[in-house]
Amino acid sequence: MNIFFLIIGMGMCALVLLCLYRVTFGPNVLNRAAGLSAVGTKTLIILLLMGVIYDRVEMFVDISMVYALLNFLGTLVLAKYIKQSGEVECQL
Amino acid sequence: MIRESQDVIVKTLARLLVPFIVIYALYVVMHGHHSPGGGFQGGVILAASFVLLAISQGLDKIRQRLSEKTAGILSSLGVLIYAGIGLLCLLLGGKYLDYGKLSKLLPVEPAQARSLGILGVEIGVALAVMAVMCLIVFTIFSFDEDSGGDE
Amino acid sequence: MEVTLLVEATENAFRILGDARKHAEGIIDSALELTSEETRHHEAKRIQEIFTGAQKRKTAFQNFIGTAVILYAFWVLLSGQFDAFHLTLGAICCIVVAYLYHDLLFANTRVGDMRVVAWRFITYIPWLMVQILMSNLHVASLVLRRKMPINPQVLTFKTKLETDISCVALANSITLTPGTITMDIRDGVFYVHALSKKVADELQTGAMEDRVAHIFMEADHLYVQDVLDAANIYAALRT
Amino acid sequence: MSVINIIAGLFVLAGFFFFFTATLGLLRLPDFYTRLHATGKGDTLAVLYSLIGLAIYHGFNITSAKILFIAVFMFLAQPTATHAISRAAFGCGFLPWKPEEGVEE
Repeated sequence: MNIFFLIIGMGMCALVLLCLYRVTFGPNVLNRAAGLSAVGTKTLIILLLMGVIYDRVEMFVDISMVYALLNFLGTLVLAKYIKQSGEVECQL
Repeated sequence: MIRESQDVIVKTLARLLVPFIVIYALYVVMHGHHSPGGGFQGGVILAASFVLLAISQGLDKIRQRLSEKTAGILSSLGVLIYAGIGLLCLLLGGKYLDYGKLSKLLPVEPAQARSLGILGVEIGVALAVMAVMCLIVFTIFSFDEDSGGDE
Repeated sequence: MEVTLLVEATENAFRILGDARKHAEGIIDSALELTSEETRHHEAKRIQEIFTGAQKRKTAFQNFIGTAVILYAFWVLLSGQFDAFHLTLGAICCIVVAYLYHDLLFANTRVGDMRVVAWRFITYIPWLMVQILMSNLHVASLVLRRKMPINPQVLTFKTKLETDISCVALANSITLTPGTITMDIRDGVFYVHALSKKVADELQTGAMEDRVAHIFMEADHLYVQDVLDAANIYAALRT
Repeated sequence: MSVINIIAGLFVLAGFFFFFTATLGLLRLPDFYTRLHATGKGDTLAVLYSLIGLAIYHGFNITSAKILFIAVFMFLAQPTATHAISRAAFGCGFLPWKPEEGVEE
């Protein structure tokens, strides 16, 4: 079962790399924010999978809860900043 | 300056989530000796709850809950708790932060006194970290106090 | 001659029958209108009573107690250690936090019977799950195709929901159902981004709005329910 | 390899599949709002499935209750975050993409 979770975790890391394409080359800051949010949710699952593989779930579940909270908060703050500053560079 | 959000969804979600976040932060502080976390992490999560309140309800309402003066006092109080426990151990004949010596004051075993001492130190650290983080965040959020935003 | 007389007589008879039927339908219509009006008035008064009673009963102290109990349950779930020391620590923390934040968790609750709302919300969850699964299959089928048949458009509709919490439930349900995300709510007007014309038309029939209004016991759902009942009776009478 | 493990594995696999489609949507769809369609729905369901699978795998205890609590939190937070970003974009006057040929309305 550990091998299965390891493979899923590696696939998830590949998906994070694919999301990083959108974060890096996204046409504007909004696309980058969406990509960052997606990376955050995937990292949450990767943390829990690491916990299962190392057999320390009760430790990693706290970390992933904090990660979920901070990901949500970061997205909200970014959205608020974009809304208040009111500048988006190019229309695409 | 961060104003009150006009968005119903963010406001309601923040209102519902903030008490649970604070309880989670206190859990992280109190269970520092057998889970990841401790004073610093718990303080940061406490400050995160204040940030969530600030972006949903505006900076003015947060200043009613936690003014900058109170934050300054709390940060000093946290450092005072930390240093006070250390000095208490020093006065009781041990080294600085040698919690085992606290069993002379408290009616418990030295091992349990050590755990209690760590708990007190972590509460102090959490208070100081929360207050300083809140001060930094409030300073950043109120950078253009006079010019009006669009919300 | 007799044949024409006979035809005339039968035509007269049919016309009289049709008039009588129209008359009967008119009477039934007015009766239905009256009863629905009366029941609506009655229900509105009852709900008003419940609201005022709830407002009276829900003092700050009750908010404090409710917040403390919920937070203590959450603490026990988090802590997982049932010795006296940790339970006492949790009680102290919960009381302090509930004292500081007693106005957050139960702000402007105007719905009366919380048990009914909770039960209806729980029965709403499986339907929402099926909707999310369908929306994901929609996105998957869209993405895995070579040429994506999308025609995005922005649609607006005015909502009849009044409380914040039902607006939030409706907005998040819209975001999670296939092909639509909520972009903005300004003064009760929803701005929704839809992926295709079909989804937009589906949303504008307002079925989901009625569902959410039914969950949170908004006043308007009684009207909708009345119309539905009357339609059933009407169909039964017509045939 | 018991039945519980197989069920948990299927849930995690389904979560991985929906993560995959969400990421593909994030890369392939033409504009910002349609990309939000992919991430907002896909990540919610994928996180839900993965967490349910991990909770089933871990068995019935307090840790899996915490995992389910993360699932509830994400279920509330992910649509809200999606809405917040799209609201910021809409407030800035960021127009949705239209296909070239069919310009009705």
